[in-house]
Amino acid sequence: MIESAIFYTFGAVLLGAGIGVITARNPVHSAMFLVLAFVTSAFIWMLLEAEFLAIVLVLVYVGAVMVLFLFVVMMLDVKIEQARAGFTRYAPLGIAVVLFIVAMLGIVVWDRTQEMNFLQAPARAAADYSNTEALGELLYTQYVYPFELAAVILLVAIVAAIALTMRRRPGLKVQDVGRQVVVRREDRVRLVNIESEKGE
Amino acid sequence: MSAVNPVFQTPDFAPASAEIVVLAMACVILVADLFIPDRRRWITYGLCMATLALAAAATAFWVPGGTILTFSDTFVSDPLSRLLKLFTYAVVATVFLYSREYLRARDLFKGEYYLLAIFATLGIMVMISAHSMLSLYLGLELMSLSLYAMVAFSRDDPVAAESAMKYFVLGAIASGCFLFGTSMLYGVTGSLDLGEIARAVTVMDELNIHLLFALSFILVGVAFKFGAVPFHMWIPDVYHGAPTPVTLFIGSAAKVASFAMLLRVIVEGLGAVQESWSGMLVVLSVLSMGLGNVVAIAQTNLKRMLAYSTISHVGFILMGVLTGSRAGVESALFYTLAYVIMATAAFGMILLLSRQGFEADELEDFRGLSRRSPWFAGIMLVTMFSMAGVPPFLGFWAKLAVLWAAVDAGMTWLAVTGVIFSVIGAFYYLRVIKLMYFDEPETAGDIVAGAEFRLLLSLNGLLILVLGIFPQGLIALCNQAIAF
Amino acid sequence: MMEQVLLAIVLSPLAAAVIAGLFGRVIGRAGAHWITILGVGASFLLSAWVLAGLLGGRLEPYDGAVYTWGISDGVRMEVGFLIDRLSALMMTVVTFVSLMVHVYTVGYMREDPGYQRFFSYISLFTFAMLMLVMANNFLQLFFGWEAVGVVSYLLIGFWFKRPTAIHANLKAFVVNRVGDFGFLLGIAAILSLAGSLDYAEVFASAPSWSRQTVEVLAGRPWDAATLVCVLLFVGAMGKSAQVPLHVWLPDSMEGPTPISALIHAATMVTAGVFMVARMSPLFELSTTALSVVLVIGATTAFFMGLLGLVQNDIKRVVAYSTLSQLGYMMVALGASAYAAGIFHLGTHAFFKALLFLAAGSVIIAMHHEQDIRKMGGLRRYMPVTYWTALIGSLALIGFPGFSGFFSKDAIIEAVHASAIPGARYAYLCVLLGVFVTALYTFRMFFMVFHGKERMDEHTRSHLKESPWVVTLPLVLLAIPSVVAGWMTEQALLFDGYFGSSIHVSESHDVLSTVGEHGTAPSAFLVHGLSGYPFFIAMAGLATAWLLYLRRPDMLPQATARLRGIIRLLANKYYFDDLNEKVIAPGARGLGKGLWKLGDEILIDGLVVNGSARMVGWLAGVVRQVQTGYLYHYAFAMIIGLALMLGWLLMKG
Amino acid sequence: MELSLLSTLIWLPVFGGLAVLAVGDRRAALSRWVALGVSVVTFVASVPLFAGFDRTTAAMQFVERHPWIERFRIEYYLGVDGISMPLILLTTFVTVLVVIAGWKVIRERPSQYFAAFLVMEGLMNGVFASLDAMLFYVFWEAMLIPMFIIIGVWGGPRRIYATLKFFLYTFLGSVLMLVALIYLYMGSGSYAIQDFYTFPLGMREQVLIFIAFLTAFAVKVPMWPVHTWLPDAHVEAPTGGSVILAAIMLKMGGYGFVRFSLPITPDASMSLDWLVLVLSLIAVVYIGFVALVQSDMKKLIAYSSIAHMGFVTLGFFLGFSILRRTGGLEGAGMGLEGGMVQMISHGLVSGALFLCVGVLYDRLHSRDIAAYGGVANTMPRFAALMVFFAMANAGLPGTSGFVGEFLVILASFRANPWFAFLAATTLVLGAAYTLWMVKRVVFGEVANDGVAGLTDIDAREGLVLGVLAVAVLVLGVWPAPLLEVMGPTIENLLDLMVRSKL
Amino acid sequence: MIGLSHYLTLSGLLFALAVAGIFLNRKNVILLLMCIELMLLAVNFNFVILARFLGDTAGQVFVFFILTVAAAESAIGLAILVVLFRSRRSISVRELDSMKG
Repeated sequence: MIESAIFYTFGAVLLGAGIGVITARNPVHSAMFLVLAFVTSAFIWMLLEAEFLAIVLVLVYVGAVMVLFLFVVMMLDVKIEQARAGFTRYAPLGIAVVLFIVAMLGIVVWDRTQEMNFLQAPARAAADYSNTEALGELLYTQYVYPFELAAVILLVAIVAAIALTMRRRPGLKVQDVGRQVVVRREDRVRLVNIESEKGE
Repeated sequence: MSAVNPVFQTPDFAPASAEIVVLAMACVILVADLFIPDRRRWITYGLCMATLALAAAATAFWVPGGTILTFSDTFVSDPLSRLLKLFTYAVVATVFLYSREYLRARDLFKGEYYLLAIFATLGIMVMISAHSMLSLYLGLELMSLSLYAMVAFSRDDPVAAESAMKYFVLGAIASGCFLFGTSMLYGVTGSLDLGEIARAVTVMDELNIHLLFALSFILVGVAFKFGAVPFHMWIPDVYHGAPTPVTLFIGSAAKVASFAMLLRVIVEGLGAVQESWSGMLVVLSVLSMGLGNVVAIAQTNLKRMLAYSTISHVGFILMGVLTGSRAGVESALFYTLAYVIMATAAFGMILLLSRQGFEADELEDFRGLSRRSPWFAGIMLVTMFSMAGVPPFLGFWAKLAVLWAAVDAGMTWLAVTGVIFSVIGAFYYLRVIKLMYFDEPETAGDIVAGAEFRLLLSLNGLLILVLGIFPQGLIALCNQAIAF
Repeated sequence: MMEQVLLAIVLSPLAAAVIAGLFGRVIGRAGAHWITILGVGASFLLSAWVLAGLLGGRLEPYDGAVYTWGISDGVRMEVGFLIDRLSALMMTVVTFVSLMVHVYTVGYMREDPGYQRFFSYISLFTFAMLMLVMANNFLQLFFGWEAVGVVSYLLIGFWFKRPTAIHANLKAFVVNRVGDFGFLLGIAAILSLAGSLDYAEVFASAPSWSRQTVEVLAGRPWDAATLVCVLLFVGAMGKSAQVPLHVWLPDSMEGPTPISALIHAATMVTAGVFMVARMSPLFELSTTALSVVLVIGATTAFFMGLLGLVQNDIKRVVAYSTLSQLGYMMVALGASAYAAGIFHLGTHAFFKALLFLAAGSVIIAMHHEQDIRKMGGLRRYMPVTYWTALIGSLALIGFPGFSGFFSKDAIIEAVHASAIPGARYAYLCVLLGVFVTALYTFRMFFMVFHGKERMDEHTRSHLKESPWVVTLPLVLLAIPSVVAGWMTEQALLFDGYFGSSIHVSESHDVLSTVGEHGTAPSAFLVHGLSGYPFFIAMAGLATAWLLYLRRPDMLPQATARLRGIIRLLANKYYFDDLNEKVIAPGARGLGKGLWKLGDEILIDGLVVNGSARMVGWLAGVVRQVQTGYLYHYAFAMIIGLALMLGWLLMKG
Repeated sequence: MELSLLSTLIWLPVFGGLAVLAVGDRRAALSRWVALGVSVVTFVASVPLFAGFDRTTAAMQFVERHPWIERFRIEYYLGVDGISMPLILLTTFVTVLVVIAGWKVIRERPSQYFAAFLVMEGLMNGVFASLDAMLFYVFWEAMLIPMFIIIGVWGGPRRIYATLKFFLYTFLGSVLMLVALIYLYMGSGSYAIQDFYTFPLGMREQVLIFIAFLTAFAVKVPMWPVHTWLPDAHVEAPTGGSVILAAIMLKMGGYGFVRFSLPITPDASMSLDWLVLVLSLIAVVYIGFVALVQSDMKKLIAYSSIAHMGFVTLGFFLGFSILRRTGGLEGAGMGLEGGMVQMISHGLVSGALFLCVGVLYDRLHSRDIAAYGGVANTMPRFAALMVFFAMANAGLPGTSGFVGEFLVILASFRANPWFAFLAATTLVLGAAYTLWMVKRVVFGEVANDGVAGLTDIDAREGLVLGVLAVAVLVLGVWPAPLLEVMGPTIENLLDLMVRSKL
Repeated sequence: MIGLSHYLTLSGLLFALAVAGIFLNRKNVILLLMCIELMLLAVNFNFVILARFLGDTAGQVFVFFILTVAAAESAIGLAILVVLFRSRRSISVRELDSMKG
């Protein structure tokens, strides 16, 4: 019962937050709705015995990624007043397609609920079960290769983000210590031969 | 939850030695590049080339033969992967060589570019060797993320940024769909391992709704990477907007990855439900051939035209794959390799003609090329005819192989559709030749390019011709690579 | 021996033609005429020798191949000779007339810059005509048939700067081609029926297939023999200028006069007659075909003669008379009096060549003035021409004793005796033709040689008899024009001269009927003097004398009465108008229509460029989908996904 | 591996062409001589093909067979029979003349010009010599490339439209054939053409394959209504291009019919022969009328080519009607032989006529009939040759133009008198359009100053035209050797044609 | 009892919402990135659900990696966004149409 209550409550909030994300006028609001969605998801994930992931979701997503988003939103100073300008014009078509997809989902859900429930959840894990430990064990044994790859991906993200965004403003005068150190005499001093004036 | 405590066993690293080499070298480059002044950037370039050479050596000599699974079955090394990897190294090396002067002229000759390219190459290698949905996905993202960044690499170019954005957003959607499908697949098969998935689907009902659901979402992801209609929309804009060397990379090396992805997931993983996906692929194939060939006619920008031509070629590759037969897959592989060789040459020509402050990517820029440089006009001629599928060039055999597979699978009508679209397609390739040979040059600008660039591009063009006359070697390679 | 002689006969004019044509500049004018005259002369002598040999029994008729042209599908196609009395006679006539014309040309063309070319052409013509005559198979017959047509084309257009000449030669060739069209079909029919192109084999097998039917139109079976013969006759109609394919012959007078004499009077135009005679074993198998020949011939004989009455160009008068005489020959063939036809062919060759050459002589004297209204009284200036022309004219109108008399009388009698359908009409035509012939012949004769001198002073002051190279052939031709009939009539018509080379079936054998009142020339003469034709001819002559010499004032009155008919005649029954205003523009119009509408608008415009435009248009439209907007791109992907899902769910 | 005769004939000109290309435009004179040398050597090398040909057998001769692409079982398989051998000779012969004809005329990029022709010669020889269907197809398509370049680079003002139309038209035609060939391979397990002959096929398959072949070959021949590329291509092509196009390339369509359509799909050919026959007859009559009204000399000759090629296809497909009508095959061989001879002859005659137009064009730069008149006055030698070729074009006995038409008409009468009737209209129409053109161009008074200033053909032009004239004459007077060479092959073909595959 | 279908429906709806957000949004590229995040969330949801129902931790491992990748993706996406904004002074989706056709 309690499970149902949690599921429906948080499920509703989740969907509401999702709708909020795509309809909010202000990107900051959207971001906040997204945060909400993540957090509610984390709750439901708890219900699904994915404690570690639930926490990671909050920590990584809400804590890092969404902050990044907000940071960029602020930095770019997007004009929010026009944010929804073209929405209505294409809305009917968009909604139609969404409805189509939802309808199909619906067919599957209603017509084939039995089929949908092709899996029965096993019994809940014992109290001493550590989701984190289980994940960790897998991660460092069976999934060591993907794990390394994930690291590379993060490296790529770092390299890419730096390569794309770090730049020297053309007019900015920066002190280059390295060059100062290796400077040679010839770079700085120019010996000029000035011809002496030759009488009148 | 998991009753068994997985015991960590040191995996067999030998099959993955090439990946390890590349990764290690990437780190070396990453660090070394910091200490290399801009004047000496060729060192980075050289290191990258060395990386590729080492990787090639690793793949050729250190990787044991046969089919080997390692890293808890997330990695596979088989003849196909070795062929594709070696091919990838060659292509990437060519890309590096072609793009060097272009980058230098535009102040893009930076370590980051090469680093990203090497990472992308690594991603491609991972995809080629993927034996799990997870490693496949990670490889895909490794490659894609690098490519997104590379497209935007020319930072002051608004067009490049725009195309990067489009590429990124659409790519993310495609990844999302792919993942969604993967999750469904995981649900129905209970595994991420491609081998187990393959085993699981064999015993499954052909019309298992969840499987089909999963299948269509996965197909979206694959079709997007490949650029099949209607998931092709990014291709023209990205090809057009990206710096030409990046376009070259996307158009060549990344195609190998797309093909590997298609092969690993659809053919190897879901081969048992071929009847379910071949129908979808037929639609994609016909749409791609049709739209690609038709819309290319209306293009004035060569990169854009080549983008549409890519779409049409993808249609042909899909035609081979969708038969599900060994011959079909083999022909698709052959077609992919052939296409990559041709695309490399075509984009190489654009790079050849581009100079400081001048992009030779408009069709008009090729006007009268046969006067300015008969030799390279000849190379371009060979490339264009090859792409159009005219013998005795490589492209013809690729088409032949695919058509053969289609006819073999009883889909003669599809073959007929394909050849008719290829006739329409011939028109725009001919237009390039027309510009080069039948029109007078407007600019008399000389071609500035280094000797090794000229040499390699010539070899590339000649390869199209030589492989056109003696394709048996490449065909035999493809035949050996597809072993199922 | 025989083969070498025959080869020499055909090849010597050919060699001469090649040498004169290709090396004309090297050998010069004299060289050209000497070599061709020698070539044709040799040919004539050998032909005469062959003829004499055949007559004397020294030589057997010859039928043999020279070489195999090709073997296709088991059908052997050869070049070979069939020499019997018929071909030997033709060879002799052809080479003789040709020789005369060669000699005559030396004088006639003296001033012309294309001298060597001309000799080359006429020598080539002789070769072609000999090939035609000597053929032993249809292939070679057709070769000769076309080759003479080509040389005639070249010769009519000899003066290629003249617009009229090149118009005439094109017309001649194309009209002839219409005939050849039928002829070739006839040959094709023969091959398909007989399986061979060899005369001997075809004739031998003819009775076996002639009763087969060929379904030309659905449900309308044709007798095989009739089909073959009618098709072959179409060829003869073209070459021998029978109505309605006669239109080219008058125009062909644009060529130099020797050509008119040689080709358009004596030899080529009689090829049709010769061919029908040669094909007698076939024609005898089909009464229908004979009727066609008869009726067409008779129509030509009379109606073309009428046209001669209103012509004022001296050569055209002779040309129409030629048409008319060709009609007579055809009538003879149609009546199965092949011998009479060939006989008339022979006599006609002499006197018509004579008349043409005489006309040429007059033309030379008149400084290339050809209008008889501007002549008159030439008798005084040109005695040789006058007398020879008189002989020719008398022969033409069939004055008793002259060569034309015997042949023409035999034809008229034969038609009279014939019983095949159309014979009655033919008889009427040929009788009326006699009158007409006499009238126009002597109209011309009187207007040229008698009466007032209507030429201008300058011309009159230069009038003189032509040189000997011109008059000699006249004289040489005049002799046979007088005596040929006497000498050969009995042999040719009644004594079975032709032997097996002409085949007449029992029921058609009209000549034996003709011969009932005597076969000797004298008997013929006696009979002729008492028959209608003689009186009719005399009436014509008298009318001419009356209208053009005695009472020229009556002429306007007469013409006024007959205004309608004269206009019809002056317009040549509107045949030329039909050709020039309906058929030719019609063909061009059809061509233009097919080209513009079919090729350019329908095929190229609609289908070819249309589909190209269609693709281009489609490209333009489809590329609009590529809006550049990210959300549209995403939308496309979603639609793709939705469709895939939908499709799968349908399946699932 | 010893390089045998057929390989030599293919690769010698190809590499010769590359050599000419290497010599380059800067050394134009040298490149000309090299080109001439290569073409002459190739021609000389092709003579043993005729001399050493066994005239008693229908089997392939001078056979070479090596595996090429094992995966697809494609072989490098060459050989000639009585059908292909004369066509190879024609190719090597005409190429020499084309090289000579372009000697002085081509100032623009001469080495590329000659190279293109030499390469094309090799490829054309390859088409005729291939016994492997895919090898055939490779040569068949590859040939389009040099031709595309030739028309596009050295062509007239509308060359781009013309050359694109030419390429796409023919490309469209042939890709369907490609599918058909693959299909056949699926069944027979080999690309050897002769294996296709014996491979049984159902009626529906045959019909589809037949239609695919028909599209390919009909475009190439070209047959009505897919002929419209030809006038454009001819008009815009440089003289040499027109000559090769008319003399050789059109022949490939005809060759395809006898090599592929008839023996591979005999039953479909039998049931669809009416289609080919009707189209052929339309070509003869319809195109005859269209040719009549052309004001451009090249266009006129191009249209006349279409009409003449109508005889080829007519002759090839007569056999079935004959069989139906008479119950036997007598006469069918004549139709086939007639078609073959017509191809050879048309190669010589139309080639010569295009050269004639080229001679005029080089002088006055116009192909318009109205721009000429009275050429005979200033160019008597040329006029004589042109009239001769015109006569040959009109099918005058004694010239090669006659032989084919004659045989085809003879054969067609057996099939149906009306076929013969329609076919024979060419006698009138052919004469009318050809001679009308001659009349307006060659005869008459000197029409204008341009014509007045014409100089007669020089020794080079005289040589080319003279050699052709001799060839036309020899073939017309004595076609027996040619017929003899074809005989056994044609008989064999007939046998294949009537052997049902169902 | 909450069955598999309930969970999957929830994640499916979330996915659909994300998709709808992508093509309904005309204005702001950042929003696109957020929708992508939402989409990945739906995917993760699926994996978590299925991992639970399969009793297999591999699904959760996958989620772990997706989260990692998503973070990297966001970083790169935002970097591109910054580049775009710098060169165009706008991040409006509507104005991203310099290439079309």
